[in-house]
Amino acid sequence: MNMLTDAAVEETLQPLYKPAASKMTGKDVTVHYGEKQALFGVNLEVPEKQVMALIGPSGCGKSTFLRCLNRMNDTIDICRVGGSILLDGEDIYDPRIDVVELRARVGMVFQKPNPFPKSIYENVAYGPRIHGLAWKKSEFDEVVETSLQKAGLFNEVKDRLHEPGTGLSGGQQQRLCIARAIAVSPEVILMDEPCSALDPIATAKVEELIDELRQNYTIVIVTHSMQQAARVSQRTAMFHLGNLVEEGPTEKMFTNPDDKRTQDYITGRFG
Amino acid sequence: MNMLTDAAVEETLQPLYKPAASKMTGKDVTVHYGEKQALFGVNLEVPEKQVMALIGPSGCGKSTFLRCLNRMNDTIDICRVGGSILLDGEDIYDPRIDVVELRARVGMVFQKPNPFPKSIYENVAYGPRIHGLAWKKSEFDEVVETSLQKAGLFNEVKDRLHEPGTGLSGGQQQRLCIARAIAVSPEVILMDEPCSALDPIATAKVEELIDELRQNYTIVIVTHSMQQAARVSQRTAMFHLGNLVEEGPTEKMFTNPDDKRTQDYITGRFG
Amino acid sequence: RDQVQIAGSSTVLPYASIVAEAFGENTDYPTPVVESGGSGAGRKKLCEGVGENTIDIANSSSRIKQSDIDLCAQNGVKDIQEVRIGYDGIVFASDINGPEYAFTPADWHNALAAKVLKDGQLVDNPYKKWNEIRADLPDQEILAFIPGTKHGTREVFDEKVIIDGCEENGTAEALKAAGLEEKECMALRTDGVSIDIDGDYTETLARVDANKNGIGVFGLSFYQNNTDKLRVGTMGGVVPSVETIAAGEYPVSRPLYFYVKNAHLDVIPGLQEYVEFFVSDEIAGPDGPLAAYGLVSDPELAKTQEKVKNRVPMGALN
Amino acid sequence: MTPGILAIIVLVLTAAGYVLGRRRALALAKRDGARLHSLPGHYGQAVALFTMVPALLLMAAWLFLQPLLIDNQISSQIPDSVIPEGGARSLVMADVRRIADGLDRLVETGRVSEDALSSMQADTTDIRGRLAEVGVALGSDVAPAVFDAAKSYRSIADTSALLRNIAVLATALAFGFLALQRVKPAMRARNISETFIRSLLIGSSLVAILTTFGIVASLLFETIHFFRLYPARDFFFSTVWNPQFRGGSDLGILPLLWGTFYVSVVALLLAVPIGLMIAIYLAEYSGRALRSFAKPAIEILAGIPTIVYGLFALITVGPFLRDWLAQPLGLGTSSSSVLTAGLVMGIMLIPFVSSLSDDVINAVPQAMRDGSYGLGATQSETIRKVIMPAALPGIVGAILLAASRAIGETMIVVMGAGAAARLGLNPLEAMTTVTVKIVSQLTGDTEFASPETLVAFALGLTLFVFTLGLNILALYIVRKYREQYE
Amino acid sequence: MTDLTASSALAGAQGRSLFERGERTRRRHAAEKRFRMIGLAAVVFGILALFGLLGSILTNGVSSFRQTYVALDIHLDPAKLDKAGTRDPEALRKLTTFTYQPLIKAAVDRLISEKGISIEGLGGKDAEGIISKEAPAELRRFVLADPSKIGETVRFELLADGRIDGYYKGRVTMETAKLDRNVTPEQLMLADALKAEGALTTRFNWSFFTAPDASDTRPEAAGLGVAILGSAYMMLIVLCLSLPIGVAASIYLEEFAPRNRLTDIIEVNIANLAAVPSIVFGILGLAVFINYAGLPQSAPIVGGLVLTLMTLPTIIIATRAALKAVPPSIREAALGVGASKMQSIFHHVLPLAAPGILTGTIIGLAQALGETAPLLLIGMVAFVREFPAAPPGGFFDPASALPVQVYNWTQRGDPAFIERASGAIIVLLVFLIIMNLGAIFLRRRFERRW
Ligand SMILES: Nc1ncnc2c1ncn2[C@@H]1O[C@H](COP(=O)(O)OP(=O)(O)OP(=O)(O)O)[C@@H](O)[C@H]1O
Ligand SMILES: Nc1ncnc2c1ncn2[C@@H]1O[C@H](COP(=O)(O)OP(=O)(O)OP(=O)(O)O)[C@@H](O)[C@H]1O
Ligand SMILES: [Mg+2]
Ligand SMILES: [Mg+2]
Ligand SMILES: O=P([O-])([O-])[O-]
Repeated sequence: MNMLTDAAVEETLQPLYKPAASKMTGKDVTVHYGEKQALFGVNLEVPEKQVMALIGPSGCGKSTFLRCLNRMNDTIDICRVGGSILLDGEDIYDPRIDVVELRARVGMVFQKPNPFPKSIYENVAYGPRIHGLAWKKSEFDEVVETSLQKAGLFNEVKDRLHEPGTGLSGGQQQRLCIARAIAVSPEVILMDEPCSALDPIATAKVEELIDELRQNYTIVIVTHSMQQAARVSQRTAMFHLGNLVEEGPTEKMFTNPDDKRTQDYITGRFG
Repeated sequence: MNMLTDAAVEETLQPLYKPAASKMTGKDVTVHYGEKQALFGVNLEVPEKQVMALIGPSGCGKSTFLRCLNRMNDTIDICRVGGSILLDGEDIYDPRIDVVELRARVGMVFQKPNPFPKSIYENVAYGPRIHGLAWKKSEFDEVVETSLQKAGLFNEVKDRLHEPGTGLSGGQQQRLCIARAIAVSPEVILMDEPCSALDPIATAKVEELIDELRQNYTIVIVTHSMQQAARVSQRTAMFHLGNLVEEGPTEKMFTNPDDKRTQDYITGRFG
Repeated sequence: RDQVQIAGSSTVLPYASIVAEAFGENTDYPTPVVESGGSGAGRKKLCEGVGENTIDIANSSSRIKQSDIDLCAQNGVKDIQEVRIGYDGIVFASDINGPEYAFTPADWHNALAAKVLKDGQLVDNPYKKWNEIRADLPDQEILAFIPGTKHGTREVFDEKVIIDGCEENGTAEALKAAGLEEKECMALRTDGVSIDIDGDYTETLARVDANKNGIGVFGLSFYQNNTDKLRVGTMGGVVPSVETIAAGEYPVSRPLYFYVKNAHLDVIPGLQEYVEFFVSDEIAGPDGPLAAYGLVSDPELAKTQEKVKNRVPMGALN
Repeated sequence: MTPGILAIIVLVLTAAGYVLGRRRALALAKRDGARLHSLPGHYGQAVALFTMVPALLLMAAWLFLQPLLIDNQISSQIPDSVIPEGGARSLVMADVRRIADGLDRLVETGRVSEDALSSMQADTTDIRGRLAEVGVALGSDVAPAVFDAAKSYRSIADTSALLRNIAVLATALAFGFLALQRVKPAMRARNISETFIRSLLIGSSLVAILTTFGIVASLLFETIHFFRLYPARDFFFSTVWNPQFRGGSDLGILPLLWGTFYVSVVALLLAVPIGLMIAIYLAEYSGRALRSFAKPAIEILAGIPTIVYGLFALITVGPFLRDWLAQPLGLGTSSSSVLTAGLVMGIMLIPFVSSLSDDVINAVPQAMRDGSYGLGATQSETIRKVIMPAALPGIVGAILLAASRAIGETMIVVMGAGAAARLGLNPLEAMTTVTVKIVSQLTGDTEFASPETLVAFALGLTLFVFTLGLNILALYIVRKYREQYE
Repeated sequence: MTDLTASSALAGAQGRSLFERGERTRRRHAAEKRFRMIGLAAVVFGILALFGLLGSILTNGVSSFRQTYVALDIHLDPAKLDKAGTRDPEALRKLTTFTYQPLIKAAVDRLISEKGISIEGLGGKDAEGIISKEAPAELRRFVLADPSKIGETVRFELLADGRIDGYYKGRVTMETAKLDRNVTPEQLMLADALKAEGALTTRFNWSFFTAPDASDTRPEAAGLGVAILGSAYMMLIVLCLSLPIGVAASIYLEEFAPRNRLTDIIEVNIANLAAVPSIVFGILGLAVFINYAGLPQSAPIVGGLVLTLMTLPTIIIATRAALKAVPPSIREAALGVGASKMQSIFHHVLPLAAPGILTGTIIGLAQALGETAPLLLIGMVAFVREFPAAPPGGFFDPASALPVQVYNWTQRGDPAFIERASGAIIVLLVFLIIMNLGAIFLRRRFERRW
């Protein structure tokens, strides 16, 4: 509890540049998929109540690192994770750790929208239901509505809450998935290119939402859009070929990176 | 054949602004999904050997219209298409039309990457094989390599051509799908947010490729990125709630749109 | 088609297959194919018509019925020989370690009928133990495994044991007096004391094995193969055996038959020879393998041999 | 030339058509530099199909019609006088055919020359004896008129066969040639072969329909016969099943239907939960090693002959349940019971549920699981709340299949549940099912034309209609609750 | 309210150490563990049931793979076999097996006296009774094959009688022999004595797999040869017909057929066929294939066709479920590059559906392989001793089948047949496993998640 207050104090004092207390810490994280090594000793601190962006070329291991943070990689048989990752100072790969509780605290939104084959309402109510966050019908209605609203989807679907979530367009589906993640109010939200299927208006809404969520939550977002990274994140980490190239305040990364590769990647950017 | 030359001449004379001869034409296209109407009488000409971008907020019917252009909507039982769509002056919804031949001439890349659960090589070689575009192993090798190269994927996968395409990262998968579409050398290529899962470098490659392909092919691309639309397309069409709001040269659309909604959408943009 | 085809009764099957096997190894003809599938089905097949893809012989554990003969006539199967091959004894046996039983048909009727005469009254069957029926029967619970209604054996059981018993112990008269039909004699109790077996004797044996106080109804030949597991009960004081049945002392038995399609005799190679072989003394005689296996040899075998040689078709049913 | 050889020749022509068609397409493509509409193989297939299909269709039609026409013609030659009393013309015709067939064989085996045959007379030769030499069975001696009819039958059949061969081969060649001429790059060869494949697919799905027709037809006739002998009201509404040899049987279906239902429900109550849990465990929890061992191993359960289960029920489970359940609870002393048969049958049904469900569960995309885990769901929550609903239609299919098997099972019920038809609630009492009685009445010792045997057909048809109703219900339920992923 | 839910979540999980578990989480984990345990228990139950059944089959049946033989020097006495001394094959053919029985009796008696065995109470017919009733037939075959051997003394390895064989397998004991009508304790003692002398041996029983069935009096000679061939023929027919037809029908119904009343009818209809008792398929087979189409009785072709019809619904149902499970995106991908619907199905959908199809095939074939009831009506539940010819002609010859052999043997009186029935079940299961191994191997190759 001490750490929490400390972090909060620190952040209000120095909103940018100086790293806030770290919510999650990766130490020498290595990942193998079978024979193939996907991450090579990554050391990264995720600051609390800030947005951290992970950038880098396709296939460099951003998603892999992200999935390590809530142990989603556990579901891939051939995936082996080395090193350690701490959440509030506790190693989440400790055998005594409860993955379920971990994932309730570290939520995730995926790259490909994956709504459940259920109604829109049930998609959102699913998390609160399994975590026991709501009991009565009215509570569920409430949490479903707020979550959908936060994800900027409510108006579009309010008349068809009980139709299947899979009948939505791609963008709508992804926003539904975000709503679903928000509904369990996690501490950390991991987002793997959450906006890659969204139009600018929806993207703006989500970005606004991310900014809003930052008040209470720690957010790690993988993105291909430098603009997005610049807009929403306080810190940025650059990956390349499974290595963490460089990490720092977003502003600095985009204006004055230390590493040649970051420089190249960023200036090689378009629009 | 006449039309073709005419179009080519026209294009060299007036590369932009003035619409080229139209390769595909939608007349009063309406689409229903069961009860729900998704397109309301869209009239749109797709100019030959140019890139046309379809923009608009999520769920407005961009994908739906795109799928009408090569009758991919036939596969959805509840989908009914009205009006007519012409390819080189022939109605592609004419019952005498061979859908397969149509789709060989009008290729498609989808929003969600969907590689076949086969090897990378087989993914790309599949199209040429069924269309009889290659016969010998060497010819297949050739077409696979060039297609992968054009899609900017070859270097990353050249050592694992015979591993499954589904083992690639999201971005790699999508590029594989683009390579697969290119491999059959269609006349028109439809792309549904082909870059939504790509990083900037890969995106740049694809955009370059699109620009290159424009020399020989007609391209229709759905995108959420105004920048991308501006960068790659010669003409842009703006959809809203199932209606075609406005269509025109990209430059004009982005600087001086006729319609208030286009204006709003474009200025509401970020980055 | 070059082999004789036979179908019908599963009771006759063991005997027919013993003969078929011997026929195959002692002649140049191929071994006949013997199907089982029930007497009724066998006779139906026999009467399906004349020709290569119909069978030549139907085994039957009961006499052919008029409806079968009509069907035959309708399908152009005119001349049929009836060949009686011997008698099948039906025995009552219990677990080898259990007590001895000396039955009479009357005991069986008292044990299994739905309504019995007790102290001059027609009552729903009250007996639970054998010694309640007759004091010199063992002190054992009544539990009988009798053939299901699909079996020809059941018909014999009904006729020669239950109905005879019904008359013996006076129930029949009482029923008649009460204005009920004789059929009521055969109504068996349904409280789980009498258990129908739709399977075969191996199933009955397994049930007796699992219920040591149970009494099963078996064919004589089956019993003879399992004398180490079963103790046979006497009926009217007679121990069932090939000899006592042949002598007509043991009451519960029935004749077994097969029916031959005369039209096939000259055209199916080996058919006439098989028929003659079957009824020859070496096979069906009292010292032949069939008798050794438990078939009660027909005292009128010579007559049958004569008829078979002359291909005498059967006359009308009497 | 027999039809078999003719068919082989047509097939050879077909193969030739394929090669030529393919070669021609390739040659055209090279010469014109034109892009072929389809792959060269498709052109080959198209030519092959044109060669084969019309010819074979013609042949089939000919083979079907020829006997009818010839019969008609010959039949009119036969005077009424040779038709025996009470017999039918069709029987005599059967004899004619048999004789003609026998004469063919006589000639084939070289016993009689064609010339000798034409001079052969029924009143001078022992036709019956001669035919017996070649193994053709005749019911009686041959009347001269019948023999003459047989001879003209032969000659007409010969001519007809010759015509047939010519016609079929001409068709094959003509169509093949025409098709070959039509091979052009623009020819939609693939569509032709795909249309053909499609009609094959349709044909295959008709097999199921035809089977149903066949079943209904082969049951219906005897069922009608049965209802002429036995009142339908008693059959459907009587609660007593008690067949007798001497007639006067009670043949009420209700106790049998009840037994069928009861045993199946008990079996499914065991098989469905266990089967589903196995499927879930193997698909979601177990390692590859266990799974690749356990799945086929459990499938063996479906392959063990039911008689083994029957013996198991009879010898082990039955007495066990009697001694440990029925007698202590005072529920009876029967070693065969609904529970015995149900439990043992349940074991047999496990793989029907587990294997099919496992495949369906396995097919649910990983993204569904990821989505759920990402929200902090435990594995079991994911399975119960996300995967099962997604896999529901397939699972219902698997359960239906298991239920179907339960209804149709015989051996286990005979040995496990006994043969007593009874309407009761006590699961520890013996009961029996419709299927068991179908088998026992059909293979019994009763005469065929009696209601006691014919009832088997009525039982079969009733069960058929009954399960049809259940299936319609199931389809309706699946439609209502199906959830589609992606 | 938003804050409320948020804070309740906070109270629930946030800020607490990951090592502490909330009450609800504990319950959820308990549920998880229970669920998993139930799953494991189900698997264990399934496997135990299998092992239990297999174990009982094996313990009852393996003994049928061994058989007891007696080595006898038999003098082929010309005085008995060929009084005329012409060695005329025609004349020899007329001699029945009954003529050969005395030769065996003589040989056994001589063996006993040579070895100096004396057993008290050994009856007159007891000694020859330890030899199978199959033996005279064997001698007759031998002599007919080579009449010149008459007059010589030839060593034969003859089958011992079933009860003697049973004695060495524990089925028969001295105790039961006392009660048993078919064997005496003295015969068992004689067998023991012969065994001690090495004249009687128990060894592997090849003829169990190659010999045809034998009648009720000679269980020791009964084999599975005809049944194995018959089953193999039928399975060949079933596989070749039901797999293509079933898959084709499923493809049509799942991919091409318009969704309408008619396809609903077909769908219900197929599901219903699966519920039709197998004996009804026998009725159908009898009516259609034998009575209408005129195919022969007892022939594998008819059995194969009937079992095909019976297996089809299973395969169709499984295949349709598998096709349904293939994600639409795969079909779209293929269509998008210009594949025809037919190509997209045959190139992409079918391979992905293969595991499910193979499962259906495995279950369907397993069922077909073990089925007896329909064969009852088409004449295959029969005593057949002649081997069917090689296919395709052999498809039309009478044959038996493995489950039929099991069914027949379990009905016979002599308990030796029970052991043989279990042996036949083992063979059937091996047959099944061999048949399925291919399918299982293929299934593993095709199985993947996407
Ligand atoms: N399940 C898997 N099995 C094997 N290799 C994998 C798997 N998932 C990812 N990889 C490999 O690991 C490397 C890192 O993949 P990752 O998905 O983390 O990249 P990424 O940075 O997220 O790329 P993108 O921006 O395209 O999503 C890639 O080379 C990829 O091919
Ligand atoms: N298969 C379908 N069944 C029913 N409705 C559908 C289906 N596909 C799309 N729709 C509906 O049609 C409308 C247009 O969808 P479409 O996918 O064309 O939108 P879009 O412009 O491509 O959106 P996005 O940018 O999110 O992909 C949406 O309201 C959507 O919900
Ligand atoms: Mg990624
Ligand atoms: Mg879209
Ligand atoms: O089979 P059976 O007719 O003798 O009962």
